[in-house]
Amino acid sequence: MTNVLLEARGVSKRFGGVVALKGIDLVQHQGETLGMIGPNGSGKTTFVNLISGHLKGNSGSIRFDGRSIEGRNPYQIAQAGLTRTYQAVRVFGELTVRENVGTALVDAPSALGQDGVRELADWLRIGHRFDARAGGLTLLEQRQVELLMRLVQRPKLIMLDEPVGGLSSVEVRVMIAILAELKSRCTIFVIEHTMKVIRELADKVVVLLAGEKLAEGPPADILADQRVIDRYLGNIDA
Amino acid sequence: MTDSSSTTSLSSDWKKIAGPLGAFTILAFAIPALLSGNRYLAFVAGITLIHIVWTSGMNLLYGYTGLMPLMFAGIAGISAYFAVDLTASGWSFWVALPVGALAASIAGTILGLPSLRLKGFYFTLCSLVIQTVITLGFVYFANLTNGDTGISQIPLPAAPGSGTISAPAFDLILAAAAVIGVVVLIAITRSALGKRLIAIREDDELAEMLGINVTRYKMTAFFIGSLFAGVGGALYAPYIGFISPRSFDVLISMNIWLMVAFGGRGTIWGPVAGAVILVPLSFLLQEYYTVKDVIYGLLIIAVIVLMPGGIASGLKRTTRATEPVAAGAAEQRGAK
Amino acid sequence: MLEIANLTVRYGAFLAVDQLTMNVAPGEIVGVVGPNGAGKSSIVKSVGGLVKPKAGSIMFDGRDLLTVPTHERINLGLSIVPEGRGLFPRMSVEENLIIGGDPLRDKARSARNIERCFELFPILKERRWQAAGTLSGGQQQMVAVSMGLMSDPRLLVLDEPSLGLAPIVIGEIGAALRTLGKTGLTVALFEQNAKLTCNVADRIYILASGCVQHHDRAEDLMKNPEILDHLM
Amino acid sequence: MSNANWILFLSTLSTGLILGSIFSLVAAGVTIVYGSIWMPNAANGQFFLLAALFGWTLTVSWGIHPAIAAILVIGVSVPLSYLLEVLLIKRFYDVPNRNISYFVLSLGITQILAGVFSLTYGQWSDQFQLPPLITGITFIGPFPIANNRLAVLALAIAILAGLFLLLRFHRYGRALRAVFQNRDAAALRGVNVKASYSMSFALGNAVIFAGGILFALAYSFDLTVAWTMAITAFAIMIIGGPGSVLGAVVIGMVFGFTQAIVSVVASPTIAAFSYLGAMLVILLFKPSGLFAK
Repeated sequence: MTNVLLEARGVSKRFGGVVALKGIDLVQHQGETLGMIGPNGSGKTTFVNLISGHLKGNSGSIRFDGRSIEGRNPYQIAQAGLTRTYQAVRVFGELTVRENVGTALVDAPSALGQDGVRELADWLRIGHRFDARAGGLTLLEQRQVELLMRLVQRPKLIMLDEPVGGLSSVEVRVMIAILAELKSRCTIFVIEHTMKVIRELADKVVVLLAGEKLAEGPPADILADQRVIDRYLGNIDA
Repeated sequence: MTDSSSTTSLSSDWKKIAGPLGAFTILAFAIPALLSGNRYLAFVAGITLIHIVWTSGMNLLYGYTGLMPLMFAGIAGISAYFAVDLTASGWSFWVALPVGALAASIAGTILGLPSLRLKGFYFTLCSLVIQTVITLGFVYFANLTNGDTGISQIPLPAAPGSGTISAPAFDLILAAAAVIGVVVLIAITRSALGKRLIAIREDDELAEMLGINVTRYKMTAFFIGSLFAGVGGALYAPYIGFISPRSFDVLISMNIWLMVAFGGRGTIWGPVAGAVILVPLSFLLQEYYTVKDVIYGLLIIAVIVLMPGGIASGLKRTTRATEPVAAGAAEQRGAK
Repeated sequence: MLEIANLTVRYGAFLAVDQLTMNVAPGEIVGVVGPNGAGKSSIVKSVGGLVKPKAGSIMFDGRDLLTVPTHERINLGLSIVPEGRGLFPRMSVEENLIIGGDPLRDKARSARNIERCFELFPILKERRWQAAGTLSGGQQQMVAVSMGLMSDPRLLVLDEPSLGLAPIVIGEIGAALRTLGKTGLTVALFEQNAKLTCNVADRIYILASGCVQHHDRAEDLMKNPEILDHLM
Repeated sequence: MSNANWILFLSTLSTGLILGSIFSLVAAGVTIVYGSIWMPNAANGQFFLLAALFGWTLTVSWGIHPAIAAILVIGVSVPLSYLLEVLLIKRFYDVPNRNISYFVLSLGITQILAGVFSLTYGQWSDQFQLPPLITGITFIGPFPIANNRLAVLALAIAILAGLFLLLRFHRYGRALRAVFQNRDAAALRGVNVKASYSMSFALGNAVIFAGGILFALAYSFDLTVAWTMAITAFAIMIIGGPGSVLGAVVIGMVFGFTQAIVSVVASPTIAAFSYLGAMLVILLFKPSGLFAK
C-alpha cells in the first residue's frame, strides 16, 4: 500500500447545540481519489473546513503528510501542501487572471516557475485569458482559474467542494475530463452531492449522512450497500 | 512569473511612475519655497503636505488593504502628544519624532487587532468606538494633554546650529516627509507585500487559503499605516503650534478618509490629489466654521452616492464596472 | 392557465433562456427537466417577477404577468416556491406558514390551511415551534411546499425541490406532490432530477441551453427512457 | 433603610426607568432601520436632537402646548424620512455591502446636521428646556416625582409596547421581519419589498423622534446630547443584536439603569466609558449580539 496522505480520527464538530460531525474516521492514501457524498447539510463542507483549518474541531485528530495539522491556521496548512476550492466559485474578481495567479505564487514554498505556470495554464485551457478580469470570466473559466491558482502551488492534496456545481452538462464533461487528467498530477478529494461525478472519478467513496459516516468503499460496493440504500438512496423506483 | 520576470516588471513599473513622481517631488519642494513670501499661503501648503503623509497611510489601509479605520486621527494624536511631551521635557524633537511615531505605530497595531475578527461595517464601527475612547482619553489624562484646553505655543524644533528652525525650512522638511511617504507607498504596492495586501482586500479568506498569513500582514499594514499617521502627527503639532483633543477627533479621521475616497482609493495619486484639493478648500472656508462642516458632510454624501458599490469592497475600478460582462454578472447576483 | 411565449432572458452577454414557449393547462402537473444552466430557474424567476425578461410574454389566466408587480402575483393565484426553498430561517415553522397565508387576509382560512399542511406533512406539526432554519433539508423543503400552498394557489410552481436532498427524501416529496395533484391542483415542477419528474408529472418539457428540446407525455417518455438519457 | 436612602433609591429607579425607556425607543428605531434596510444610522443622535429642538421651537418660541407639539414632532418625521429616502436611501437598496455605504452616509448626515444646529440653535442658547406636559407632583411614599416625568414614562412604555405588538403579531411586522431574512422570498409571498423598506425607515425614525421629544419633555438638554445618544444607541443595538427589537429594549433598560446608578456613584463620563467598553467586548466576541438567534 502507498503512503497515507490524510488521516482523520474521531473528528467531531458542534455548532451550539447542533452536532454537525460525529466522530468521522477517514484515511486517504497518496494518489487515491476519494469522493465524499451526502445530502446538503450532511456535514461534507464542514469536514473540509475542519481539514483546511477554516474551522476548529471539538475533538479528534487530523494528520496530513505525516504531521498533525489540527489547530493550524489555513495558511500553514496551505503551505504544508493541502489546498481546497470552495462550493461557490471564489477568485479575486477585480484582479486579472495573471494577478490572481501571482497572488497564489507569493507565499507558496514550492511554487512552480514561469514555464511550469504556462504549461499548466495551457493544459487547463485558460492560458489565453491571462489578461482578462477574473470576475468577467464564465463560471467554467473561473473554476479553471481556481484550479490553476491551486496547482501552481504544487499541492500534495487538493480538496474540491462540488467542482461541477452550477455548470451546464457540456461544461460538466469538460470539468470531469480535466479532473480525470488531474489525478496523475495530484491527489484529489472531491465532494459531490450526487453519485454521477464520483462514479467516474473516485477510487473510494465515503457516504456522509447527518454528520455520520454511513459507509465507505469502492463506488460499486456503495451503490449495492444495503444501509446506503435504506438510509440514503431509498427504493430506486420510488 | 519567476523572480527574474517579476523584478523586470518591477523596474518597468518604476519607470512608468518616475515621471509623475519627479513632478510631484519638484512641486512639493518648490511650492512652499515659492510661497515663502506669503506666510499664510506657505502654511496652507505645509498643512497640505502633512495631509499627504496622512492620506498615504490611510490609503495603504483603506485603499490597498480594504480596512476602514475611523481612528486614524486618534493614532496621529497619540504621536503628536508623545512628541510634544518629550520635547517639552528636554528631548530633541528629532528623537521625539521617531519615538512618537513608533509609539503611534505600536498603538495602531494593537488597536487594529479587532480587524482580525471583524469585517466591513463592524470593524469600521469598532474603530469609531476606539476613536471616541482615544478622544475621551485625551481629555481625561489632562496631566499629559492639558485636557480640553489643549497645549498651545508649541515651538518649532531646534535647528542644528542655534535657536529654532525657520518656518520656511520646516516647510521643506514637510515636503521631504510627503515625498518619502509617497515613495514608500509606491514601493509597498509594487512589492510582494503589496500583492498580499491587495489579496487581503479582495478576499481575506481566499488569501489565507493561498498561504498568505493574513494576521501578520494586516498587522504589518496597521504598523506601517500608523507610522504614517504618527509622523504626520508629530510634525503637525509644532507646525500648527497648538493641539487639543479636537485636533485629532473623529471629524479629522472622517476628513482624511474623505480625501482618500474622494481622490480615489487604491491609486497612488488619487489620495494625494484629494489632499491637495480638500485641505486648501477647508482654509478657504475657515471663516465659516459651521458651513465647513456642512460642506464636508455634503462631500461625504457625494462620494458615497457617486460610487455606491465601492465603499466596502475595496477598489472597484469604474471603467471595469461598466464592462457588459461585469454588468451582467452583477445583474445575475442581484437577481439571486 | 400559464402560457409562456418566446421568452428570452439574458444576463449581460449570457443568454439564459432563448425564445422559449411552453404552457400549463388547468389541473395538470407539468414537469420541466433539464441540467444545471438549462434556464429552469430563469424561467421560474421570470414567472415570479424576480427577473425581467428581455423579450416574450407570460400570460396567467389570460392576464399579462409582466405588467403585474412581483408581490401582487400571488393574489392572482400564482404561488412560487423558489430554488433554495425561500424560507424565513429564524421564524418558527408555524410563522412561516402564517406568512404564506397572509395574502388571503383571512385568519380562519389561514388556520384551516395550516391544518391541511400538517396533514400532508405530519412531521411539521411536531416541529411547528421550531425555527425553520434548524430543520433538516427534507423538512425545510416540506415547509417550503406548505408555505406555497398556504395562499390557496391555483398554480404552484416549484423550482428544484429535490436539490441537495437524500434520494430517499426526494421520494417522499414526490409522493406528496402526487397527492396534491390528485386534489386537482395545477403544478409546474422545474427539476434536474428526471426520475422524480417522470414519476410526478403528466407532461414533460425537456430543456437544454434555454430551449425546449423535447416535449411529450410522461407515460410516452417513460416508454423510451433512451430519449431521456440521450437528451440529458 | 433610612428615608434618605429610600429617596435616593426611588429617584435612581425612576431615572433609570425613564432613561431606559427612552434609550430603548431610540435603539429600537435604529435597530428596525438596520434590520430592514441594513442601514446603521449613526445620525440617529442628530435625529433625536432635531426632534428635541423642534419641540423646543414649537413650545417655547411659538407657544404651542407640549402635547400637541409632541404629536407634530413625531408627525413631521414621516415627510422627513420620505424625503431622505427618495433623495439618498433609495439609491443603495440593491448595492451589495450597502451597510458600510449607509454608515458613512449617515456620518455625513451627522456632520451636516451638527453644523446646521451649531449655526442656528447654538447661537441662541446653551441649555434648552421645554414646558412640562402636565404639572403637579405625585408622592410615592416619601418620594416626590413630577407628574410630567410619570407621563413621559407612561408614554414611552406605551409606544414601546405598541411597537412590540406591531412587529410580533401584525401582518406588517411579519412582513418586515420576512424581508430582513429573505428579501426575494418575501416578494414571492406577496410582500411589497420597496414599500416595506419605506415603511420601516419611516417607522424607525418616528420612534427615534418620539424618543427625542419625550427626552426633551423630561430633561433639559444641550447640543452635545446628539453624539452621546448616537454612541449609546449603537452600543445598545450591537449588544442587543442588530435587528432585534427585543434586544434593544432589554439592553436599553439595562443601560438606562446603568446610567442612573453610575451617575450617582461616579460621573456620566464613566457611564459612557462603560458602554463603549461593553460594546467593544461584544463586538469582538459576539458581533451578532446577545439576542441574535
